[in-house]
Amino acid sequence: MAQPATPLTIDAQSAEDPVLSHKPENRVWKKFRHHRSAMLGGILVAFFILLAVFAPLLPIPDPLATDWGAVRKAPSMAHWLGTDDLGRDVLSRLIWGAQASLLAGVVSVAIAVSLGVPLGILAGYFGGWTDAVISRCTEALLAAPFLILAIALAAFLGPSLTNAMIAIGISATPVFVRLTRGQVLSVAAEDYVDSARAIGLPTHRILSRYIFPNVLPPVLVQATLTVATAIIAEASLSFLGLGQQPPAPSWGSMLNTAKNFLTQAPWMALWPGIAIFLVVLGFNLLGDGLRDALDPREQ
Amino acid sequence: ADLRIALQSDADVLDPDQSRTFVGRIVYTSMCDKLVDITPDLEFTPQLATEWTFSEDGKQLTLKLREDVVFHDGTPFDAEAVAANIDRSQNMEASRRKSELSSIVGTEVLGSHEIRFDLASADATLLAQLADRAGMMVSPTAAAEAGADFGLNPVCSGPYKFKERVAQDRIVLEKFADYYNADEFNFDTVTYLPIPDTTVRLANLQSGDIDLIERLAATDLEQAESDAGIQVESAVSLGYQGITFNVNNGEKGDNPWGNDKRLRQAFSYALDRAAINQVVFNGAFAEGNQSFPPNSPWYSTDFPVPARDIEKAKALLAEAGYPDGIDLEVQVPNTTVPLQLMQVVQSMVSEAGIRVSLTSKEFATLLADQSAGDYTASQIGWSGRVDPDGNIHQFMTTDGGINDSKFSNAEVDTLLDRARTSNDQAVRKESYNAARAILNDEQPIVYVYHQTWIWALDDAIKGFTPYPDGMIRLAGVTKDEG
Amino acid sequence: MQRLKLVHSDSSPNDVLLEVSDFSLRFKGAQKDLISHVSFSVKAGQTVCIVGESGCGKSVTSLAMMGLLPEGAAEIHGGGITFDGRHYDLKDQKALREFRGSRMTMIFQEPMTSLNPSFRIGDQIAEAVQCHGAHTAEEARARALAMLVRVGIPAPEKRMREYPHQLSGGMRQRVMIAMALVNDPALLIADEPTTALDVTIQAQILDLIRDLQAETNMGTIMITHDLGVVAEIADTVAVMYAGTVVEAGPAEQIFNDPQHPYTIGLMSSIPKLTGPRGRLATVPGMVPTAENMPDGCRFATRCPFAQDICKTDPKPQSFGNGHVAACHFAPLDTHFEACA
Amino acid sequence: MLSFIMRRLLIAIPTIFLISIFVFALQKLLPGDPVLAMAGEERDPEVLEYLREKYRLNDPIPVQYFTWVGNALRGDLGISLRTNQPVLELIGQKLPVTIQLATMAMIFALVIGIPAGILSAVKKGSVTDYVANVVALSGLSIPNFWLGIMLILLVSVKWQLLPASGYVPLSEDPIRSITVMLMPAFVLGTALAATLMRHTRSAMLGVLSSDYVRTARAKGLVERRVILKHAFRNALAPIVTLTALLFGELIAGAVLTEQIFTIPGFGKLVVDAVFNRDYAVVQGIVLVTAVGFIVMNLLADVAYVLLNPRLRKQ
Amino acid sequence: MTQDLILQATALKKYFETGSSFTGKSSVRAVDDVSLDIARGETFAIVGESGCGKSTMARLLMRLLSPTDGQVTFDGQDVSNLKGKELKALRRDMQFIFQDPFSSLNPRMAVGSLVGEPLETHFPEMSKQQRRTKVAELLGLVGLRAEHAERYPHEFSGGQRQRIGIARALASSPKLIIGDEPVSALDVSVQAQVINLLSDLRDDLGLTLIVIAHDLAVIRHMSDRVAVMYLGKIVEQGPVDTIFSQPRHPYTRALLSAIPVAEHGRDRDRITLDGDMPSPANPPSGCSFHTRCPFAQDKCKTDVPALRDTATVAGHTAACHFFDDIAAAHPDAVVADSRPATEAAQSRFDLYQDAMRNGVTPKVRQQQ
Ligand SMILES: Nc1ncnc2c1ncn2[C@@H]1O[C@H](COP(=O)(O)OP(=O)(O)OP(=O)(O)O)[C@@H](O)[C@H]1O
Ligand SMILES: Nc1ncnc2c1ncn2[C@@H]1O[C@H](COP(=O)(O)OP(=O)(O)OP(=O)(O)O)[C@@H](O)[C@H]1O
Ligand SMILES: [Mg+2]
Ligand SMILES: [Mg+2]
Ligand code: NI
Repeated sequence: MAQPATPLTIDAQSAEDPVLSHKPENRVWKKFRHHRSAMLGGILVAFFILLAVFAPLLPIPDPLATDWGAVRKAPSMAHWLGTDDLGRDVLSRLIWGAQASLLAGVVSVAIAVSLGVPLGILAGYFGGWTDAVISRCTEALLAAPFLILAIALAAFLGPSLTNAMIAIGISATPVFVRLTRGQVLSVAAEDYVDSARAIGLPTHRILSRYIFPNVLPPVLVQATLTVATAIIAEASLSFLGLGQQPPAPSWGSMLNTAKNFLTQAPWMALWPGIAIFLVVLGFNLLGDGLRDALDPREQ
Repeated sequence: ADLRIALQSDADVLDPDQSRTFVGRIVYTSMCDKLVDITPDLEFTPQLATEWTFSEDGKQLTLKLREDVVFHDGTPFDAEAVAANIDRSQNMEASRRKSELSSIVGTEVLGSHEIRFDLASADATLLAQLADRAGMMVSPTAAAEAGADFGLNPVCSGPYKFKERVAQDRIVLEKFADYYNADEFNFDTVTYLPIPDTTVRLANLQSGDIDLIERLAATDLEQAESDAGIQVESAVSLGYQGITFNVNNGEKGDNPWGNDKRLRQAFSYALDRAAINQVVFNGAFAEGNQSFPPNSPWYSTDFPVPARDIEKAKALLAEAGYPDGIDLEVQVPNTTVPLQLMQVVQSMVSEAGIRVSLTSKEFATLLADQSAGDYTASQIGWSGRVDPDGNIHQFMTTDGGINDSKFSNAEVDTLLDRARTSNDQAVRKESYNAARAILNDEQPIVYVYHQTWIWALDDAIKGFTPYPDGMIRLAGVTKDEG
Repeated sequence: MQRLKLVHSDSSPNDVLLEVSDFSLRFKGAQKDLISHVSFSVKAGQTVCIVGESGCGKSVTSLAMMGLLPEGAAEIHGGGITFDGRHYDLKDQKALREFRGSRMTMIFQEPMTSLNPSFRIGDQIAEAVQCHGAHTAEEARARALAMLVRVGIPAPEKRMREYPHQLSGGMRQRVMIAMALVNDPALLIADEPTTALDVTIQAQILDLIRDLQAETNMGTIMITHDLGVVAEIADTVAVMYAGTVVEAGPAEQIFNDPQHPYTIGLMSSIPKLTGPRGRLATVPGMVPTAENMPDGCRFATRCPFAQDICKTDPKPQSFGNGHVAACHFAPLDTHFEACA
Repeated sequence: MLSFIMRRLLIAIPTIFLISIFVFALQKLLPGDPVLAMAGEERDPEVLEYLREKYRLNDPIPVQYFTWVGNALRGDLGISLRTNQPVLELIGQKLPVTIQLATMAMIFALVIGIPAGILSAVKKGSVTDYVANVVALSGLSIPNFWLGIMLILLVSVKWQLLPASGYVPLSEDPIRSITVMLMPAFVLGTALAATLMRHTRSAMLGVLSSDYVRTARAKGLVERRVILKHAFRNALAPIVTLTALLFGELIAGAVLTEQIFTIPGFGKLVVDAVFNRDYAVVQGIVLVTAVGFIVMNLLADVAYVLLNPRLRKQ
Repeated sequence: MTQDLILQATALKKYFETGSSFTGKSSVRAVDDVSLDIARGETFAIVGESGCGKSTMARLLMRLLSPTDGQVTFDGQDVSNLKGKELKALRRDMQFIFQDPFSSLNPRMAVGSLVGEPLETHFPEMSKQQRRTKVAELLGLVGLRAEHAERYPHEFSGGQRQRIGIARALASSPKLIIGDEPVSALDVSVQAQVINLLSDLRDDLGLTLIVIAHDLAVIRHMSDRVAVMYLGKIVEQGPVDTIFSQPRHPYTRALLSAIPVAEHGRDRDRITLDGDMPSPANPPSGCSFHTRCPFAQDKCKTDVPALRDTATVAGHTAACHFFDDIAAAHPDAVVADSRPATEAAQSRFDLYQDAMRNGVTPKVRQQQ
């Protein structure tokens, strides 16, 4: 049994097929590119990313410049989207706030996914003690109030946007663990997982190539949804001293401030709300596109 | 009929000796009578005590008490009860009133309704304390029975008695039929509901779910005034808001801002207090630069609210060695108004070259950091006391309990102590003015504004009187039905 | 193009149960038709067997008859079906639903994935009964049970309460069969219904189908690779290759007088039960994919007899009794001779 | 199955311990002095010391913890530092409110989210699908406070249809109790509905192309039954997971919504408790929410097994 | 046996727990005390009634299921506690073709990766390009095209999927392949191609095969020895020709008699089995076949027959109390001889073979 196996060599009718010489085009990518809503989502997300990146180059007023004479002014030619409670230009703050908000949204989701999905897979696939430990820890994390977690993190990691993202990421992790675990349970019972074992795939390959792709759809959905929650959560963290500190803008904190002026200055809530909606829409469309592209059955 | 009052937050424990929140005092106003009360002009007026006299040396205070008063549990109110209450406030372990009554060294029941307090030294603040929680009389029988749990079912002698409480939901009082002045009170029950969000508070008033709200946001004034169904009342508060600098509190006190008063002066000059008031409070609040609001008799007219002077601020900075400006980190409570305020301040002082960075903290952290001296500057205020001493002594004297900047100046200590122990208004006033001269130079606290209490009421409510202490007194208040 | 039509000469149009005419289909994105101009018909009480190369489109065709191809995956052009004397457009799901499951039922090729993993098999069968009305839940279960007995599932009452994953491959297949037969359909499409069954049960199932044909005059389309089964039950046989019917006719003639080279190749590959066990004959080469499908005769790329003319569509030639073959050279022996 | 549940309930005990240690430690790590927060503006040093003694804050942290555990085991969860009310009583007051709100919100979420998700999966790519998605995502992006205040302004202030606030216990006046909760439940429900809708859609898309759905169609089932029974049932796993988690989260409290509609639920309580460093209250609530999450997760796990017979052998 | 054994199973048992906690537990005896000895290089076939435990048996041998009792040794090693490297080596040397081709293929992987995967795992030194070539070659071996590598399992027909499974099993150059109905969904020509391929591999590389199949003609063509299973047990085992010509167990006889023959209009003497098929959850006492056996006697109801040697050839065993009596009473062959094809058919078969070998000779000039 120790002797090395030699690959089987039997000449077949078709080894010289032209198909072999050209590199197979990546079907997923191709499908993705041709996916209508994915492209729309991509454009939306790209638009906001560009805004965030090029904010300093755009001919817009200083987002921090206050104007005592133009406090809470409705949209006008001078201020397209109006001004806020301190007379700052809302459009400019929206654009400058894109960076913090997108980062908060994307990075914290990335943290949650990269923690939650592997843990969920381990728990679901191995069961037993692994599952018990991971699941109980998840429950502990779930039960601990977000606020306490956030304040503690703020105190120990110090106030920064990165730490806010970590806090949001950690608190969003349990959902991914649970979601993944639940999905793994049913996927692991499939025949094709047995077939992978029969082939002798090492466990990590089974996890990464058989289990992971098949648990991905709900994870994708949850991830794209969590972007919204994370953007909004960033604001509550900045209030706790984590995250973007005033006066630097972020959409969440713009919304938070707007809360007090809903009746007098509705636009203050409207624009950041729309921005968050569009970004979330963009990510969700992208997610749908990815989901469809990854599902070979989808036309 | 039921009167529904929306408060900004939920009260804490309902025991006058243990409680500490502002909203708690609002509830007590209808539930627990005090020995003395105040008028809207801050004059003392009889409540449970009909008369009071200080001895010549100010070391004895004799009170004559009402004779027609019973507590909600039927216990009669008399001099013994007062003595028991003073004892409770001073000696119950959980009491938060100890320092307020620390000048009383003994009580002497002179008759069934007459009592004398013996003081260690003259105490000008005592009457003011008796006009607040320290002067609230609780039923001695109930208090003895309940001990520290008294707050779960408080028994006082006010016009309304405690009915029920659901934490964070409501506190219900019902009319106390045996109240000596029961006719003046026109509601069967009074319900206090905590509604933290100002917009929602107003909306509840507009929808008719609530009859009266306290602390309407200044920015909502216009809207409330334009609503025909709503009336607005206001009174400038006794408190102040400002920025406390760490002058000498621990290691962090050793910083340019703590060491060089010129920087703090520059900071003050860089502020446009009127603009702040306009931007953040729609002009509804009062600008300020002292521990008392400008309309207070204790306000020192020698130092009027300064106009903004950027040049002077810059000059001071340059003089202090910072011609290119200087950084300053300010901690701010994480609520809307302070954040708004500080962003305006930040923007204003930046024109003078002061680069402020803000750190918002939730209040408990902020407080802990502040008292531990772990800060450079902190945006914080004081809710105010009837007696001027309450607004200044504990902050500015070397051993002051709340002196978080650890400002220490022997002369100020002497002046403020003198003001505290004199019953002569003129002496007191003079002392405060003299202290102000020093403090205005030192600026350990840069005062910015004085809040205005704004109440919004349903049009049907009649007879409401605004008080500078922010309390809601229900005597004579009625509601038109229909 | 070739239009092979498979109808018995003696058939009167009245008892034709299903008629497929000129059915073509291509998958989205493909350049060429996968199924090209397929026509055939089934009479009541008759069994039509479809045999052919694996991957030639048998399952796709039968799924299309039922309107069960994944939506949007394939586009159907031409043709339509006439079933029960009524014409149906295969794109009209609503119309197809009229007979699906009651008058026309299907046994799917993949018994594992075709059973709902989360329902007990008894419920799955009973549901098929109940959804066509007329039966109470009780009756439906009784019928389901009776059907499970007929397909030879041991301990059927117990099995009714089991889930698909608890059954062996053959049992699942029998559950599928039971589900398809439980409503006494007028037409049964059976896609390799007995592949997972051992020969004794296979025989039992074939008997069952025959019985039902006798009882209810059911027509049957049977797709199978087992030419033994074909020999046993087929009335007519259609041989498919690469999406076309290359030869069709009465079973006897197909077995005893095969005409199309593909049919001949197929028959010579059958392993024998007796006699010497040499190397098996095969049809060498591979079916072209839909993209590289040659013009003309689709078998030409693998046909040892192919000539230039095969690049044109062969005209179907008739050999009596409805036996037709689409080959330019049929019958072969008149065009070619063996080497000396 | 019963033994599985029993086993899980047994594990719940150490889990709750773990959680209580975790939260306790976390609280102790928080900056801010509870006593300072409680002493009031005056911060009388004598009072501070008294409070420290009384709440044993001078003890070493493990001692504090075990004191708490000891009392908790005897059914005494301590008293609120802020209001002196026993924590158990506080929980008793809030729990029914929270559960009522959570249940109503969940009903809204399920009733809106799941059908919408199914519909948009079935009609994938159609206008219905797009509209459903846009509505769902706006439901998710609209902050609760905005929706809440707008609803109050419209429904209560302008149209005077529903009361803006004023919680009434279910036992006191069921109709009014439900009426008052309608708006907050709706506000909470919309965001959850969006989540459920998106997950339902995705799961349904995965299932709709499966062979057994084809079989169901082949049986002649009406499309509705194919989708609702055969497809939906197999798409339920992620929906169940989420419903359980979301319900748990609802029990842990929905601060903003509770605040806007002045509903005395856990959310407000826990936030105030955290801000005031009211340890006993936080611990008590965490205990309850932990039990909530454990039970919900257990239910979800049971549901997996019920939904997927292949998991039953374990 | 003194042969070089590659795989050995001793007293294998597998009982499945069924039923919920509400209805009470019961167990299905899917495999009940089965022992097998497989010699290197031989082809061993397992036939038997559907549901008799063949797939379970195969999964046990593959260690995809763990046995309730008994053990499996591969190349002298007990497979049940192999781990890590050794397990991987076992997985390389022993491959499985699943009965259900579709559910055993990961729907999210293209066929190229599915087939390339064993290569990647077991021959990590292969370059990507080599692997692609190899995959194309493997696909070609089973009659699929190289361009199929980019497609996904759902885009294939049943037979094509089955061939993907075969290609996949061949990829790691195993020493032993267990095929659970590996050719059941293939048309006869492709089936012939695969059978030829497997026999080439056996001849060239010494591949050992265990096949489970229902098509007895296929079994006869492929295998050296056959085991007949009934209700979780082996009831007869022996060289393939002997089993076909001299079946001893009544079940084997019934099985052979039921084979459909691809000849039109042929009648068969099918031995029909009456009686309810017993359930493995509740197997009958004594000989488990007695409920349906046309020759059953009282003894069969009580005594469990053991596998014992028959008088035919060495290695032919059967588990029946009375097989000698039965054989004596029914001496005629169960499997009928094939009839010769009709003249027309036969001439065309010959012509076809000839054309394949030598090319064609048109008789007449082609007309346009
Ligand atoms: N979704 C799809 N997309 C593209 N091609 C497909 C799809 N489904 C099937 N095909 C192709 O259609 C052809 C016909 O498939 P079908 O399943 O009808 O074959 P079949 O005749 O039933 O074969 P078998 O006997 O192997 O089951 C096959 O070549 C297959 O590759
Ligand atoms: N997971 C399981 N749980 C319960 N019973 C099972 C399970 N798997 C198989 N069985 C039972 O074990 C017995 C043997 O099944 P197995 O799949 O081995 O049969 P088989 O011989 O392969 O049949 P077929 O030829 O039909 O595929 C059957 O009665 C089946 O119902
Ligand atoms: Mg097929
Ligand atoms: Mg099997
Ligand atoms: Ni054509």
